[in-house]
Amino acid sequence: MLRHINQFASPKNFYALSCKLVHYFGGACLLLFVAGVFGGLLFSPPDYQQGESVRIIYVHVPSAWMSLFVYIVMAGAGTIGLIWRIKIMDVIARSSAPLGASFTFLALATGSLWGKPMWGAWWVWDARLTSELILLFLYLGYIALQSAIEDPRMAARAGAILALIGIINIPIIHFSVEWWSTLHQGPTVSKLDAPSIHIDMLIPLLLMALAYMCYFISAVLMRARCDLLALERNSAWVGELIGERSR
Amino acid sequence: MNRKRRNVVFAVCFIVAGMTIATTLALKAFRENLLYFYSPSQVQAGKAPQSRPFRIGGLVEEKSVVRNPDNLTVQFVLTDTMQTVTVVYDGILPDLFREGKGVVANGKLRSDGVFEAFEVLAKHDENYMPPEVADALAAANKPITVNSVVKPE
Amino acid sequence: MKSNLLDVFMTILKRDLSLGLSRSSEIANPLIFFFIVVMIFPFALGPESNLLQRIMPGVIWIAVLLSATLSLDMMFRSDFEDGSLELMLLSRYPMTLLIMAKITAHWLLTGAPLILASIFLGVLLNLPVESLLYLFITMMLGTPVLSMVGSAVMALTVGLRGGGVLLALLILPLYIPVLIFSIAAIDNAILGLPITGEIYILGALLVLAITLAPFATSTSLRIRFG
Amino acid sequence: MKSNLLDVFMTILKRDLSLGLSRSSEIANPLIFFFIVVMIFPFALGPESNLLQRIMPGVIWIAVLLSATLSLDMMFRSDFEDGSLELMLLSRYPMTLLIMAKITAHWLLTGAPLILASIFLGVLLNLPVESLLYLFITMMLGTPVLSMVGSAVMALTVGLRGGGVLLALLILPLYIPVLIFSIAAIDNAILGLPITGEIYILGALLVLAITLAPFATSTSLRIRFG
Amino acid sequence: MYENTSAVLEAVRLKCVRGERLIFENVGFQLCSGEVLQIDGPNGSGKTSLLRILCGLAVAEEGEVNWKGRSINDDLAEYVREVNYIGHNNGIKSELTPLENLVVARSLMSSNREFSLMEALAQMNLSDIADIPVRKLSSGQCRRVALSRLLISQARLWILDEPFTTLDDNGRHLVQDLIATHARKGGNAVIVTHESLNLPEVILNKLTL
Amino acid sequence: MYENTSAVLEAVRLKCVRGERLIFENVGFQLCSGEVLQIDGPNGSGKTSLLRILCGLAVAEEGEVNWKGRSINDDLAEYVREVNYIGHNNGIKSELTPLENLVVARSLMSSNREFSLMEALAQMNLSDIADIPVRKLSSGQCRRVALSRLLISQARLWILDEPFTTLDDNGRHLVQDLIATHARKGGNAVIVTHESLNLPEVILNKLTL
Amino acid sequence: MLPEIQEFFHMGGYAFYVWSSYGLCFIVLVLNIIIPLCREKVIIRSIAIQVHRKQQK
Ligand code: HEM
Ligand SMILES: Nc1ncnc2c1ncn2[C@@H]1O[C@H](COP(=O)(O)OP(=O)(O)OP(=O)(O)O)[C@@H](O)[C@H]1O
Ligand SMILES: Nc1ncnc2c1ncn2[C@@H]1O[C@H](COP(=O)(O)OP(=O)(O)OP(=O)(O)O)[C@@H](O)[C@H]1O
Ligand SMILES: [Mg+2]
Ligand SMILES: [Mg+2]
Repeated sequence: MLRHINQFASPKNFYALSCKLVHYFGGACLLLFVAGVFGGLLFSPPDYQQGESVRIIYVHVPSAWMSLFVYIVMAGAGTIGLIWRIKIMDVIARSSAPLGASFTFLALATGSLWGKPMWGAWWVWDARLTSELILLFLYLGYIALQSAIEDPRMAARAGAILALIGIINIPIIHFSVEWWSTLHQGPTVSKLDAPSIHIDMLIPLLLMALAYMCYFISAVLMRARCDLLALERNSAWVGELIGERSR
Repeated sequence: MNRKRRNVVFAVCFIVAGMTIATTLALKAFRENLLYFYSPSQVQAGKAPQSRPFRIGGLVEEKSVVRNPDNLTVQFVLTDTMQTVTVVYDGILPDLFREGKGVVANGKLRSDGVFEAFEVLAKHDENYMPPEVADALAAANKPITVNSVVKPE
Repeated sequence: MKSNLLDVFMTILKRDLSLGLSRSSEIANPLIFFFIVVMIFPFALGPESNLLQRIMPGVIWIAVLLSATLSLDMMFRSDFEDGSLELMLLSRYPMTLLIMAKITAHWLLTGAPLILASIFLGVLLNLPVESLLYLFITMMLGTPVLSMVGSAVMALTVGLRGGGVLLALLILPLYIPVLIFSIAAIDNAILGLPITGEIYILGALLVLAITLAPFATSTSLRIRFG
Repeated sequence: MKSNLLDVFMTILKRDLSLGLSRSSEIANPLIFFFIVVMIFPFALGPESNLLQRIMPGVIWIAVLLSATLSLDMMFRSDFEDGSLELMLLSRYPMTLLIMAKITAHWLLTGAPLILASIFLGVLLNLPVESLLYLFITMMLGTPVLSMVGSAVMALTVGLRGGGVLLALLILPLYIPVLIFSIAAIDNAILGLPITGEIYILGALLVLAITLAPFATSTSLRIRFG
Repeated sequence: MYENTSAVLEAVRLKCVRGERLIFENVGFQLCSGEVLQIDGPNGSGKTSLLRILCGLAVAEEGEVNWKGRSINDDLAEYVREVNYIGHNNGIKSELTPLENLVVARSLMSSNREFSLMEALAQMNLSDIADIPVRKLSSGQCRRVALSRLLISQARLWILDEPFTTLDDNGRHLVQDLIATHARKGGNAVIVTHESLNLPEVILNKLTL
Repeated sequence: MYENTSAVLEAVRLKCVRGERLIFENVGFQLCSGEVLQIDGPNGSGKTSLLRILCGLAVAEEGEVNWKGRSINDDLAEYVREVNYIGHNNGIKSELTPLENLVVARSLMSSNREFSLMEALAQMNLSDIADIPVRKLSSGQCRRVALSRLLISQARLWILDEPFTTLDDNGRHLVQDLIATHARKGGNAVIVTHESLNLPEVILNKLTL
Repeated sequence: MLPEIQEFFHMGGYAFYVWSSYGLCFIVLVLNIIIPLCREKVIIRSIAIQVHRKQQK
C-alpha cells in the first residue's frame, strides 16, 4: 500500500500530474474569479447597515479562511512528510508557506481597510486581530527557517516541527470571537445553523471562496514544481525532460 | 521491545495528562472574564478601573444621542439592557454608529460617573442583508436576531 | 533504574550549572543586558515620572523577554559545536530526560536571576507593591515557559548561521501570549480587578510547555542531526 | 599602489556583501527582529494611542539599537572562528583598510535596511512628518556610528563565550549618547525648537568614530591574538 | 560467547546521498565478534557519512544496518548503548577539566568499573593536566581526552573517525593497543584512518570507499 | 640570490610561557635559503605556540626571531608579506565556494601569477567541486582548499601546522611535492608534523621539542 | 450611462477602501503567480546549461 502511494508520489509522476492539474485548476480559478468579482461588485446588493463597503467581504473572508486552511495544509503535509518520508509532501508544505503568508497579509490588510470605515479604527488589539498577526509571524518564521537550513530534507522536517508547534494558534484564531469579547464580529457563514447572510451575498462569497481555493491549488503546484526541479536537478528524469525541451 | 513499549506508554500518558490539565485550566480561565471591554453593568458594579483608560461596550440607547450644534461633541447613553452609562465624545463617529446598535468606546471614567471617550468604535453584528430585506423584516416586526454585543451577566 | 535516571538528571544539571557558573559572564550578561534595556527607557523617553510608572511593568517584562531570548543561545550552541550533543543523543538515557535537566539548569541560571533583578528594579523605580507582587507571580509562571519554548525552538535553529536572530524571530511570536497575559494580570491587579483568569491561562501555558517541550526539543535535535 | 589599495578594499567589501547576501537571513533577521520589538510594545502597553504616539520614536530608536547590536556578531565572529582573521592580520595590506571595508559592508547590510524599515514603521504608526524626517536624519548620522563603535568593541569580545551578550553590555553604554541626542533632536523638532546643536553633536560623534574606529579595531584584534 | 561465524554488525547495500549528490551506494560488510574494520578512501568519498549512518546519527537513503541480526532502527535506544562513537569533534567541554569531562561522559554511557577515571587519564598520559580546563590544552591533548572515553566504556562497538589526528607517536601506539585489546576480548571496532594499523592477533578487514 | 651560508630565518633562545606554565625555553635554529625545518615533539610540547611566534601572531617571552638578519618586530608589516601561514584552522569561509575563497585569499597576499586560480584548484584535485560552498565539503576537501593557497602565493617562508591532517595519501604526496619544489627554488618552510617527510634533494632540518 | 459608471466607481463613498482592497488582492495574487513562473524559467535554464555541459563531456 505504502509502496503504491510512494510510487504514485514519485517526483516524476507528480511533476507530470501537476502540469495537468495546474491547467485545470488555473482555468477553473479564472472562471470563478470572474464570476465572483462580477457577482460581488455588480450584482450583489449593498448591505442594510454597511452600504457598499460590504463588498470588501468578498475578498476579506476568503483570504482569512485561506490563511487558516493553508496553515493546516502546511502542517498536515509537513507531518505526513515527517512520518512517512514522502518527498512530495515536504515540497508541498514548503511551497504553501509563502502563499499562506500572502493570504494572511491580505486578510490583515483588507480587514484593516474594512475596519477603518466600519469600526472607526485601522487596528485594535483584540484577540482575533492579534492572533491573526501572530499567524503571519509564524509563517514568516517558517519561511526564514526553511531558507536557513541548507539540506532540504532536514529543512522540511524542522519546518514540520515548527508548524506543529504553531498549530495551537489556529483554534485560537477561529474561536477567539466566541471566547473573548472582541471587536471583530462573530461567525456569519460558518455558523452551524442557517448562515445569517442573505443568499444574494452568500453566492458571490462562496464563488470567491472556491476561486481562492482553486487559486491556491494551482499556485502551490506551480511552486512545488519549481522546488522539485531544483531538488532533483541531477536525477535522470529531469535531465531527460529538460533535454527534450531544449531540443 | 518491552522496554521500548513501556517508554512509549509512559510518554503517551504523560502527554495526555499534561494536555488534560492544560485544557482544564484554560476552560476555567474562559469562565472568568478576560475582557476586551467592560459592560455597563460591570461599570456600575464598580468593576471597572477608575483612574486609567479602559474600553466599554454596549448598545446605544434609542433616542439618547445629543449632538452639540457648535462643535463635534456628542453625548449618548450606552446600555446592556440592564444598566446604563452616559458617554461623551469629541470627534467624528464611525459610519456604523446608529441608535440601537453596538459600540465600543475607549476612554476614562470621570468622577461624576460619566464616561469620557477619546475613541468610539462601532461594533457591528454578523447579519448581512440588502436594505429591502431589512425593511421588509422591520415591517413584519421581526427582530433582527440577537446582537452579539449584549451578553448580560 | 529509577535512581539511575535521577542520577543522570542530577549529573547533567550539575554539569550545566557548573558550566554556567564557570563562565560567569553567561549569567551576568543577560542580567546586565536586562538592566541596560530597562534603564535606556528613561533616557529615551525623558524623566516624566507618570509616563514611566505607567509603562514600566510592561518594559520590565519586555526586557526579561529579550534577555531570556538572548541567553537561550547558551543552552545548546556550545554543546552542538563541540560534539557533546551527539554524545547525548548516543547516550543510554532517553534524550527527553537530559533535556529536562538542561532546561532546569537554564532556568536556574537565567530565569531565576531575572526575576530577582526585576523585583529589585521595580523597587528602585518605586513601583506600587501590587505591581511588584504580580510581577513576581507572573514571572514565576512565565519565565519557565520561556525556557521551555525556547529550548524547543533553539533545538531547531542550533548551528544555523545567523541563528541568534532567527531564533528571536521564531520565538517572540510564541512568547507574546505569555507577555500579554502577564501584563494584563499586572494591570488588573493594580486596579484591584480579579486576575484569576489570566493566572489560569499562564498556568495552562506552563503545563502545556512542560508536557510538550522536552519531546519537541528531542525530536528537533534528532532532525538537526539526521 | 593607490589603485591596489582600492582594489583590496573593494574585494573585501564585495566578499562581505556577497557573504551577507548569500545567507540572506543575516539581513532579513535583524529587520524582522526590529519589527517584532517595535510591535511588541503596543501588546505590552495597551492600545492608548496618545501614549504610543508619544513613545514610538524612542521605541523605534531603541529597537534599531538592539537589532544593530545583535547583528554585529556577524562582523567578525565567523572570520575569527574559521581563521580568516589571522589571514587578514598576516596579509600584505594594512589591517585598518580591511576593517574599513568590513565596516562599510556591515552598514550597508544592516544600517541601511534598518533606516528604511524605521521610516516604513513610522508611516504605519502614523507618526507626524517631522518625526519621520528627523528620525531619518538622525539615523543617517547615528547608525554608521553604531557600526563603527560596534566593530571596535566586537573586536575585543570576538571569540569569548557568551560574546553576544557581553558585547551588548559593552556597547550599549557607548550607544547611549547617540540615542539621547537623536531622540532629543526628534522631540525638539516636533516641538518646533531648534535642533542644530544635537545635529552638530551627532556629526561630531560620526567623525570621531570614523577617525578612531578602524585603529581601535585593528589594535584590539592584534591584542586578541597576541 | 557469540559464535564467531555469525556477523555481529552487518551493513547491507547502503546508499548515501548528501544534498543532491550521490556519495556512495551498494556498500556492505560484515563483522564477526572480535573483528576490526578499517575504512579508507580518498577525501570526500563518504567515510564520515558512513560512520554517522553506522551509529544511527544519520539515516541511509537506502539499505540497512543490522546489529546482532536486527535492524538498528528497530530499537535505536538499545543499539546506541553498545556504541561508542568518537568523531572529528571531540565532544568535550572546553570549560571543564579533563576529569570533569570524563565524569559527565561516564554518567551518559554504560561504563565499566574496571578503571577509575584517574587511572584512565593516567593511561592516556594526562594525569598532569587532569585539572586544567580543556581550553588551555593543545589539540593533541584534547584528542587524548576524547579518546580516554574508550577506556571507561563498556560499549561493544567502537566507531572512530580519524582517531590519530594530531596525536604523537606515543599516542598512536596507545590507541592501537587499546583497539587490539578490545578486539581480542571479542569487541568490534570500525575505524576510519589513512594510516596502516598494526593490531597483532586481530582480524583486520578493510573497506575502501 | 641569497648566499647559502647566511641564515635567512633565525630563532634565538626563544622562551614560551602559556598561562603560568613554561612550555619551552632556549629554543633556537637557523635556516638558510632553500632549507626546510621539520618540528616534532610530543603533544603539548609547544609546536603550535612556536609557529605562532615565528609568524608574528604571538610574542615570545624571551628571545627573538630574525628574518634576513633583522628582528621581525622591526618591521612586522614587511615581514608578514613574506610569510604564508596555514594553521590548524583552514581560514576559509564556509559560505563561499573554493574558487571565491581563493579570489579573496589572492587579493590579500602577494600572489604569483604563474597559476590561474582554476589551475591551482585543479592541481589539488578540486576542480569538480570548485563551485560548491565549502560548508558542503568533507574535512579533507576543506584542508585541500586551504593548502591550495600555497600554489598561488609568492611568499618565501611557508609555515604549516600539521598540514597533512585528514588528507588522503594522494594529498600527502601532492603537498610534499609542493614543499620540495618550493625549497628547491630557494624558499623556506617550517612544518609541524608527526610523519616523516620525503623531500628529495632538499636539506631537511629537524627540531624536536 | 456615465453617471451610473461614476456611481459604481464611487462605491457609495467607500471607493478608497473597496478599490484598494481589491487592488491589493489582485497585486498579491498575481505576484504569487509571476514569481514562480520566473523562477521556473531560471531553474530550467540553469539545468539546461548543466545538461549541455554534461553532454559535451
Ligand atoms: C485587521 C482586521 C481584521 C482581521 C485580522 C480579520 C480576520 C479575520 C479572520 C482570521 C477570519 C476567519 C475566521 C474563521 O474562519 O474562523 C475573519 C472572518 C470574517 N471577518 Fe474579519 N478580520 C478583520 C476585520 C474585519 C472587519 C472590519 C469585518 C467587517 C466589518 C470583518 C468581517 C469578517 C467576516 C464577515 C468574517 C466571516 C465570519 C465567518 O466565518 O462566518 N473582518 N476575519
Ligand atoms: N590558551 C592557553 N592558555 C594556557 N596554556 C595553553 C594555552 N594553549 C595551549 N596551552 C598549553 O601550551 C602547551 C603547548 O600547546 P601547543 O598547542 O603549542 O602544543 P602543540 O605542541 O602544538 O601540541 P599538539 O601536538 O597537541 O598540537 C600545552 O601544554 C598547552 O597545555
Ligand atoms: N552537509 C553536506 N551537504 C552536502 N554534501 C556534503 C555535506 N557534508 C559532506 N558532503 C559531501 O559528502 C561527501 C562525503 O563527505 P564525508 O565527510 O563523508 O567525506 P569523508 O570520506 O569523511 O572525507 P574526508 O576524508 O575528507 O574526511 C563529500 O564529497 C562532501 O562534499
Ligand atoms: Mg571525514
Ligand atoms: Mg598543535
